[in-house]
Formats: sequence, structure tokens, C-alpha cells
Amino acid sequence: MSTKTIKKPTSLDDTTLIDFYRQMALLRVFEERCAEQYMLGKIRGFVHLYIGQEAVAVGAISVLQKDDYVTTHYRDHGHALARGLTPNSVMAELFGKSTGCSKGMGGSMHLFDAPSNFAGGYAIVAGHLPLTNGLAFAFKYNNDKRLVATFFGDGALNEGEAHEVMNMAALWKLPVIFVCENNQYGMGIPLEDSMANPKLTEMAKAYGMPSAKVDGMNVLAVRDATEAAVKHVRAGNGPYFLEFSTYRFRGHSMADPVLYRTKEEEGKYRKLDPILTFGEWLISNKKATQDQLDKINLAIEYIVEESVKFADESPFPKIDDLYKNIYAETT
Amino acid sequence: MSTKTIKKPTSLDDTTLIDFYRQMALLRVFEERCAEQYMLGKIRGFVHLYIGQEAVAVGAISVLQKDDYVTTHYRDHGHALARGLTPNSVMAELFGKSTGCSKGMGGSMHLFDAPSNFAGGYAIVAGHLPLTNGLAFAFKYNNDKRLVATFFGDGALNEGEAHEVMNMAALWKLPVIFVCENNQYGMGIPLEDSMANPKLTEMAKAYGMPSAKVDGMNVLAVRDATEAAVKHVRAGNGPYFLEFSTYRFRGHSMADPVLYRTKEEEGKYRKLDPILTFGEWLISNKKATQDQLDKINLAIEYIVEESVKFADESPFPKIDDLYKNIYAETT
Amino acid sequence: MAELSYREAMAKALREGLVEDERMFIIGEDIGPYGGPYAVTAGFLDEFGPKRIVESPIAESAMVGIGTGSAMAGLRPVVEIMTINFSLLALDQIVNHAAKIRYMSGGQFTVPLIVRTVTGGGAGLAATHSQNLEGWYASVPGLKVVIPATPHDALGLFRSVRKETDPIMFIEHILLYSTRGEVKDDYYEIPIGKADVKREGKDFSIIAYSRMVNVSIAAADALSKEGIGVEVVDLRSLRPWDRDTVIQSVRKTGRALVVEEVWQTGGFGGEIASAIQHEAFDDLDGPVARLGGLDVPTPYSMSLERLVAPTEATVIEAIRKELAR
Amino acid sequence: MAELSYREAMAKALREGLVEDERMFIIGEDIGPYGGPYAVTAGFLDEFGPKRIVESPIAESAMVGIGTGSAMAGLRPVVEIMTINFSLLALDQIVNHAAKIRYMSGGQFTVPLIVRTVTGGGAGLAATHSQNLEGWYASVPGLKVVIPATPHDALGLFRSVRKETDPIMFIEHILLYSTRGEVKDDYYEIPIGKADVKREGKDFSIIAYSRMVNVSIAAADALSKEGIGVEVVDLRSLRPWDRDTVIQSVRKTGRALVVEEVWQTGGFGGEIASAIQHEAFDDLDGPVARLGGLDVPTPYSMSLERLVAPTEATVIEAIRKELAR
Ligand SMILES: Cc1ncc(C[n+]2csc(CCOP(=O)(O)OP(=O)(O)O)c2C)c(N)n1
Ligand SMILES: Cc1ncc(C[n+]2csc(CCOP(=O)(O)OP(=O)(O)O)c2C)c(N)n1
Ligand SMILES: [Mg+2]
Ligand SMILES: [Mg+2]
Repeated sequence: MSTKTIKKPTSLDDTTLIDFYRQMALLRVFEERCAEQYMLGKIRGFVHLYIGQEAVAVGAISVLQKDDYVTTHYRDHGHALARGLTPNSVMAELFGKSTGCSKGMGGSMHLFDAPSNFAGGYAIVAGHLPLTNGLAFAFKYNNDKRLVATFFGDGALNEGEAHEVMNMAALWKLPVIFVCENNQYGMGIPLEDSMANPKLTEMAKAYGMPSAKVDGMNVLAVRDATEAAVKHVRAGNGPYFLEFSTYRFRGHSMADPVLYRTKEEEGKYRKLDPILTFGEWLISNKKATQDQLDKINLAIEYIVEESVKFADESPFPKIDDLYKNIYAETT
Repeated sequence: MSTKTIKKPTSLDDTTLIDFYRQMALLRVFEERCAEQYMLGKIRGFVHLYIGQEAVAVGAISVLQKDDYVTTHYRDHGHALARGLTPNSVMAELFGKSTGCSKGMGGSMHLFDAPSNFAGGYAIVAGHLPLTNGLAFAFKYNNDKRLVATFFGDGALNEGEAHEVMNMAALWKLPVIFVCENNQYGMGIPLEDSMANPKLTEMAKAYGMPSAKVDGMNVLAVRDATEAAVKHVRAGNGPYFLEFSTYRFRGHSMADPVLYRTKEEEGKYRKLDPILTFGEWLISNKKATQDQLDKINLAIEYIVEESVKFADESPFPKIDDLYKNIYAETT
Repeated sequence: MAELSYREAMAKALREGLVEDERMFIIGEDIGPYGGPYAVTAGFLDEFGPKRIVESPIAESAMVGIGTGSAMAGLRPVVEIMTINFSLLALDQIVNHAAKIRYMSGGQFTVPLIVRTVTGGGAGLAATHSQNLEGWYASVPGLKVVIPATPHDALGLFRSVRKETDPIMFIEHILLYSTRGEVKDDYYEIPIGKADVKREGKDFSIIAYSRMVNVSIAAADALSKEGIGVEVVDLRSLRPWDRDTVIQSVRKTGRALVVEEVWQTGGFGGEIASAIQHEAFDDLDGPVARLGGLDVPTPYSMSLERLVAPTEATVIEAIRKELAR
Repeated sequence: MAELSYREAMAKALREGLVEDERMFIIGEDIGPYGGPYAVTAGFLDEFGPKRIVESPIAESAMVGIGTGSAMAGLRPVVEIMTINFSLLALDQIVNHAAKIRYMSGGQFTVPLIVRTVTGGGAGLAATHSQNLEGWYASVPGLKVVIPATPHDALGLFRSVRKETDPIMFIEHILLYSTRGEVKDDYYEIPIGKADVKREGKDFSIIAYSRMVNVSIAAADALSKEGIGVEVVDLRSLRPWDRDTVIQSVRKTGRALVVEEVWQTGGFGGEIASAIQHEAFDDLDGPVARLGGLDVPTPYSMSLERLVAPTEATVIEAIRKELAR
């Protein structure tokens, strides 16, 4: 990963750029509150924070159409918010409330939202990739120009399923963008200890799939690379593989004491913080003033605070809900 | 696949060369009798003939040590015989007799022979690859210079397990030779309809594994390529991937009416018959006389005839055997 | 009325679906030019073309994923897994994904997926290719498991299955494809979850499914010659299974034997037997008996394989033993 | 006597194996620097080095294959599958390979493989991460399934398991790791296949395993205050399971309830219940009852998840209901 960020000029207007900042900051603040609420016992189970990786979800999802599908893994809060799910509905889900995006049935690892074609967070590593192909298959079957963007980690490429899926997508030219968020670890195992060849794009090449490796700490680089991928895929040329180099600032999940990496390494990446660096860039390039960003941050604090309140005050699912939605008959 | 075979000179002595011919002819005649015995109802279930691919098993296994392990898939008669299992014990296994190499418990798809470290034929596509890594892992663990050669088809690379296994073997430098017998079909599906990139060695390259694509109809080419692989692997450099281009002259199994390919295509490959072409080469290069080969063929007819007789006259397993070998206690 | 083979009935069922519903397609290994591993889809590729008859790479997980995802997006996929043994490679996709998406998404996404597969031993294929794993699927909330024993039921049940919007395992038996039976010409459907009394009797109830129904009927016929009236209840689906019909039969006869092909220990028959004794305890004249396959990996040799699954003779013997208690 | 947690008992068991047997190694995901997903192997990497503590890529099938093959070649692998939910991805390797090789090879190759994995719900992990699939494994000839409920049993059983030359599923429970119990200082082993009467009683037998043993004991204690004597039999292994001890208990009490955490329909409890009623029919004062987990994909919300698995209260209720029949 290069230590410099954001070099290319951009044709995006200031409103869009500032909105990228706003979105990333929302993800960050939202998740810092998640951590806090987890410690308070309001959130249960595994909570995998996306802190540090915000540029990927925000940059990539910004170039998708509303009616494209998005799928992702268990580290899914960021993708959900970037896709437009409200902080209220995500926080309520984490609290296990019936107002949550999955009605309290899925929790942190299983966020769903049909209206925004957010087709789910899935907790089996690589497990969502096969069905991602299926969503894309349906688009192709229906001669529909929509596509599916799917997010997963570097570790997911250890699983055989990922390969079956990439092969099938390439073979049948399915409209899928494979977004690999290479945060360099799968739980505690560094990439180079789990992949014989850590050059992940070479895997895509072996399937005859175009690919790009891009700085995932730079929201504009992510956006541009994804735009190119979207263009390729939407034109009917089949799948595209994007590797975004990034880093998760926190542990794998809230339960992880992070014994497997150094403070030094962490510090190095903290300097590349996608939000701080982008904020600085906005100001130094006169796209925004510090005051504007401060106001945004303040508004976000308020929104997130509200989401906690909303979640707290929302009702738990009713006992009847236990048997709902197992089958159509029980809806 | 080139239409010319055997161009390189060889340093092998005539006895060895003639023995290659003998082995290939044995595989061929043995399996022709299998087909016949299957039609007579003496052999049950699925029978996958190796006819056309003989050069691969014979050439590759010839350069292995006796104490290396060999594993393979369900199309395993050829590998078993090339490894030195007797025609009697293989034919008896196909007949379901207690004198069979797996005591009648495995049948055609599950041949085993511990004395020759023939660690099995396995009937789940790609299913033997994970345990093949395990055998190699044990060698490495014990600082033992032995290796494992595993045979599988082009179709096995469709399965995700194959990828998990290649990655792990390359990552840990396990002593495995991956021998892909590319006979261009997986049951009825041609390779280019099942693999996005039919250049199979590129997959090996993506795992950082050395590889070679070689004419599998030429026993000497197979031998030389495998020798190079053995040298590499035995020196502790990790796995090696060999792709042998070949063709099965018969259907996928005895039950296959072969509706998915043309007589023309079949005819083209019949001309490359590894046994006929090698026999001609032996004679034209004065390594053997027609008379010698005739005698060999006659002897083989006799041996195979005997194996049928042996199988026929052998006893079926006893009812007590039904509960044997499920657990150690029941041995 | 026409006499059809089970294979023909399944082909008819699938063809109907393809003709009537543009959203339906079939994906599987060797279902195209090869004609289907059990020849069920022979001719389909010519008839419906490669858009609807999708030849899959040998990749069971990815294949089921095509089904799950396309079902979520509104198609009506039929995924053919060549045999239930290979479904182990797709179990995660079926159990952790297809079966749970409706629930985990709070009902927002549905998975109208049909997985067809082939169960059973008896064909000389040895341990890895002769298993009956349908009971595992039948224990998973979110799945339905349909398992017809006759051509008539296969067609009628598939018609109902097509109308469902939940993931369904539709399980055929390798040795049933060539069996024949009457199939009504007029359109009919068979509801999922309704058992069928295939043969009436007053002395003893056999509860069976799939090929064991035929075996049980043969045994019942033989016993009837000795004046023992055996009723044979065909479950036809394992999830849901028809508790009412089963209990009603046992209340009448006072005796029950559950027959299945799977390894007896841990077989789904344990569920049936334990439910019967619990609900009909006071009507029972003896314990509920079970007869399953032997607890062995299926051996190749015919001399042994023929002993593994229940047969007419072993069913008769089991009933005699219970009556002699 | 020392009081150990289940986690500590497992760590002790594994450490003993590593120290005593050079052939033993552990392979798993995050068992190294991460310290083990449930901290069982914390410190092991430093103590035994990377040759014996092998950090695996996230590839469950290939990982089990390392175990199967190296076992065939004479090593004593312990494969840790992080949770039983992920074992679905390795099921083919376990069921179609490890479990069958001895049989299919006519006894020529053996697979002394230990697969350790973690079952159970209750930790707020929702449907894909809260399953109890041990019953499926318990139906497979060629496998053994060991499932200890206490620190004492975990250590003693693991010692026996290490001496086996067959593939074994060793199944721990996510909510048991922090439970504590007395563990003898002197060396002892617990044989596989022997149930343990964890609490005696004369009126009612509960048959349970894994975490449900603790729940059942709590219920029994509560009922004893009302003068109802409940015996709790801990199966400790599901394959083989100890028919004799179970039947003996039921013959004494005349009543039985089988308690397990898995979805009740199709749970292994069906096997136990049906066997009890068949073998002890004449000694029963009422039908054999079952209490399993609810037939739902486990919901995330605590408000619902707490209803899914049997609890002290629901066990008591089930027994009262049976006694009131
Ligand atoms: C099949 C399976 N195996 C193991 C796990 C446990 N697990 C959860 S996340 C994870 C690491 C995945 O790493 P990566 O794909 O790089 O994503 P990241 O967490 O780094 O975003 C593991 C091993 C799982 N959920 N599913
Ligand atoms: C997991 C699994 N899926 C499907 C099958 C059915 N099947 C048996 S062989 C075969 C084709 C394999 O082709 P390939 O690997 O090229 O080997 P070949 O038969 O050509 O030698 C298939 C699909 C199987 N045995 N296992
Ligand atoms: Mg990662
Ligand atoms: Mg092939």
C-alpha cells in the first residue's frame, strides 16, 4: 500500500466530495458507538467493526445504481450504511429490536434490506459468493442490465467456494463485481501465511477476469476503480475483480485482543486513515472548509445518538415472531 | 495436443522401453476384458475405463519410488496396475471377491493397496486431493524425502476443494505432484464449457506452483516431465503441477452412450493411440521387433485371462465381513 | 390413465414447469448433451435451449448458489445435484444459506429453490455413492423435504412444489427410475405434507418412504396371505411429515413398524417412532419397531450389499418378531 | 483435586497429547498467534512451535484432508474446526473420506483422526452460527462422536480418544468453556461409549448430553425439592451410545425424557427415545418424552433466542406434563 493518497485530480463536484466525507464519518462514528454499546451489553454476539475500511464501502457503492444488488460478509455495517440503510434501522438490528433492518432476527452479521437491494450480510466466510452469482445469473437471464457488487475479505479467497464462483462468473460472463477488501488479515492470520501467492489479482487473471489493485484508503481511487469496473460489467463483458488494500484499525471482532500484530504496524496505518486524509485533502484543495466538516461531524454525532436512542426505545420482537418467516405459510 | 508423438531421443535402455509397452498393453487388454465382464454382469456399478490414457499412468508412475504414495480418482484401474497391483487382485476386486485388492469392499472406484502405498481410488470428484495433501504433510512432518503423486481429471479443477488444496500445498511446500489428466471432458461436458480459462497450468501459476503441459499420449514425454517434477519436489521445493493432454477412447463410464462428441473427433484421437504409436516407434527405432511385441501381447492375453479366471473362482466376502473394518474393534 | 415410469413422470413434471413458467430453468451436471445422469432430462436441451437447461461445471456449492441467488431475484431454479452423496459439498449453501435467508432477513427475501437429487443404494456403487441423507435435511427448519415413491406421486408432488416459495429438497431414488405406475391424464396435484395410505390393513401399520414403500407393500401382500392385515403409510414428505395420518393408522392397528433405507441408528425413523409412541401410547399393543439399513458403510460386493437395505423378507421378519413378543 | 474450567481441562488434555506423542499435531484456524477462537490453545504456539501448532488457511475441507491423509500416514492429527457450523464445508471430507477409508480399503488404511469442534447456541450469533449438528455425525458408521459435558469428562474422554485409531468427532459446547468443575489430579481415563449417571433418582430418567446435562441437573435439583426424584444420565458419547445404562435407568424409573439442544424434529433424541420404548416397553409407566430445541433457525434477538434451547424451566415443565398425563 502506498503511503501517499489522493493524487489524481477529480471531476466530481464539491457536494459529492463532501458527501463522501460525510458518509465515511457517519460509518466511523456509528461504529464507535457500536463498540460502546457492545461494552454496555446492549449488543450481543460477534461485532466486526469496519473502522479503517470506510473508503471502500463509500467509494465503491457510490457508483452503483439503486437497483443493483449488494451482498457482503459479516463485517457489514459499513456497506449497509453506505447503501443507504438508516442508522436507526442498523442500530436497532444490532440491539435485536423489531425495528431493525432484519427485524432483529439477523443481528450484526446478517443485515438485510430489500428496498435498497441490499441482499445481505452473511457470516460464513465466502458463503455469500455462490448466491451472489445467482443474483447476477437472474439479471443475465432476464436481459436486465443491472449488476451485483459483492464485498469480501482477503481470507475468503482461502475457501474453495470462492474459486468455484469466480470460475462460473467468468465462464458465463455474469455481471458481478468482486470487491476484495484486503485488510491483510483473516482473523489473526496474515495474508502471506494463508495464501501461497499473496498477489490476489493473479488469481482473477487465472480465470481470465480483468482486475485492478487499488489503494483502499483513498475514497476517490476506490470510486474511480469501481466506476471502471461497473462500466465493464454493465456492458455485458462479465465479472471484474477489484482488490482494495486497506486495514482494519480494530480487532477482528470485539472479542479479539489483537495479539498478532504490532502497535507499530497499527500506527503506520492509522496515519493513512481514510477519513482524516480525505478531510485534509478537501480543505487543502479548497473543496470544503474546516467549519463545514465540523458541522458535518456534529450532525453525525446527533444522528448516531438518535439511532442509539431509537434502538433503545424500540420494542423487542414478539414471541410470535419466533415462528414467523421460517416458511411462506408462517409469514 | 500435437498430432506428432515421440520426437525426443531417449537414454532409456531397450528393456525399460519394452516394459513400458508391456505395461500399457496390459492396461489396455485388462480393461477390454473389464468391459466384457461388465456386459456379462460379473462387474457391477460404475466402471470408468482408462483406455486411451495408458501412457499417463505408466509413464508417470515409472519414475516414482516404491515407497512414495499414489492416490487417484475413480478411473483408477490403470494407476493401480501401473503401480504394480496384480491383475488378479484388481479383477477380483471388480468382481466383488474377497481376494480383491480392497477385499471386495471398494469395487472399481475404490481400489486400495497398502503394500505398494497405493492409497486409494476415490469416487468424489476432487475429494482425494485434500487427503493427498495430508499424506504429503506427514512426509514433511517426519522429514521424510518421499512424495505423493495424485491423479485427477480436468473436471476436478471445477471443484473448490482442488483450489484449497493447491493453495495449501504451495503455501507449505508439500511434496505433492498434481497430475491432471486432461482428457478434455468431465463426463459429457467439454473442458471449455466448464473452465473459464481452459489453460489449466495458469491456475497452478496463480498459486506460484511450477507446472508443465505435456503430450499425454506419449509415454516417454510423460515420463520425462514427471521425472523433472519428481526432482523438483523431492528436493523440498514444494508441489508441481503436470497437465497431460489425453483422451479417453470410451465413454465416461460403461453406462455412457457418448452422445456429446463426434465420431470424427474420436477417430482423430484414435490415431494417437499411445500404445500403437509407441509400438510403431519401438519397431522403427529398432528397440524391439514385431515378434517381440506379439509375444508380449500374447502373454498379456494369458495373464488377463487368468485374472478373470481367478476372479471368477474366488469366494465372495463372507457375511461376517459386513461388520469388519468399520472400526478398529471390528477388525 | 397412462402407465409411466418414474423417470417419465419426472420428465413430464419438469417439462410442464419449463413450458408454463418462463422463470423456471434447470441447472445441473450433465443434464444437457449427456441427457442427464439418469436420463430424466434427455432431449431437454434441444427442446428448451441452453438458457433454460444449464450445464454446470462440477461445482456443487456454486451450483446451489446459482439457485439460491436467482430464486431471491425472482426466478424459479431447479438445481439438480447428481446424487445426494455429492450434496455434502453443497450442504453449507443449502443449510446455512438457502434455508435461513427468509428468516434472517425478517421475511424480506425468499428462496423459491427446488433442489432435485437422487438418494439410495443398491446399484453396486459402494460406500461413497450409496447413502440416504434425506433425514439430515428433514431436520432443518426452513427446508421442506419431498420424497415420492411412485410415478403418480412424483408428478403430483412436483406440481405442488413448483408453487412453493421456500427451498425444497425433492428426493428421487436411484432404483425407482425404471419402476412404472399409473398416472392420471387429468391434471392433479398432491399437497406437500400429506401422507398416503398405500395399502390398508387392520393389524399392523408400516410407515415408510421412498423405495421402502414398495418393499413394504410387497411384504404386506405376503403377510396378507397369512391373514395378517398390514397397512402401509407412505409419508411422501419428511418435512413436514404427516403426523395425523400416521397416528390415525397406528391408533387403528395398535402396532407400528417404521421402515427406511438409511443407516438405522440416527435415521429419521427415530423421529417417527418416538412421536408415535408418545402420541398413541395408550393405543399401542406393543412398542413401535424400526427397521432401517444396516449400520455399515455400503460394501461394494453384491454378496454383501444385498444385505444392507431392508427387503421384503426382512420386513416380514421384523413384523413377525413384533407380533411374537 | 483441582477445579478447572472446561477450557482449562481441554487445554490440559491437548497439552498432554502434544507432550507425550510426537506424532500429534493440531491444525486449525487462528489456533496460533490469535490463541484459539475460544482461547483453548492460548500459549501453545510458543510452547510447541509451528510444526505442532499449525495455523491453517480458512479452508475447512483442505484442513480436514490434512488430518485424514496424515493420519493414514501414521500421524495423530487433531483438526480444530472453529464451530460445527463450519464443519458443513468439510462434511464430505469427514463422511465420504475419513469415515469410510478403513472399510473401503478392506482394513488396509486407518484414519486415527480427531476432529475437535464447537457446538451450540446461546451466544447471540444468530442462525448460521448457533447449530447443533452432532446428531448427523452420530448417524455415520465409521465415525465416533464424543461430547463431554464437564471438565472432568472432557479430560478423561480425550485421553481415551487419543488411543483410538478411528476418526472421532470430539464436540465441545460454546457455553461450557467457562464452566468449572473438579478434575482429579491422578491420571484417569474415561472409556468411550460409557454413559454416566450424573445424578440419581427413582421417579424419572432424563437422558441428555453436552450442555443439556447441566440444565437437566438444575431441573432435577429443583424437582427433588418437591419430592420428585429425577435421574440424569449423561450420554457422553453419541456414537456409540450406551444403551445399557440408559435402559437400566429407565427400567428403574419407568419414565424418561430425552433432552437435547438441537432442533427437536429429527434430533438424535429420536433414536434414544425410540430405542428406550422398544427395549423397555413393558417397564414404562408412560411414553418416552422428548424435549429439544425449538424448530426454528436461531434468531439473533436475545428476547427470542433465550426461548430456543431447553432451560431448567422447560425441562421441569416437560416432566410435570408427563407426570400429569
Ligand atoms: C467457513 C467459515 N470458517 C471460519 C469462519 C470464522 N471466521 C469469521 S471471519 C474470519 C476471517 C475472515 O477474514 P477475511 O475474509 O479476510 O475478512 P475480514 O474479517 O478480514 O474482513 C474467520 C476465519 C467463518 N465465519 N466461516
Ligand atoms: C462431487 C462429485 N460431483 C459429481 C460427480 C459425478 N462425476 C463422476 S466423474 C465426473 C466427471 C469428472 O471429470 P474429470 O475430472 O475430467 O475426470 P474424467 O472422468 O474425465 O477422468 C462427474 C461429474 C462425483 N463423482 N462427485
Ligand atoms: Mg481480511
Ligand atoms: Mg476429464
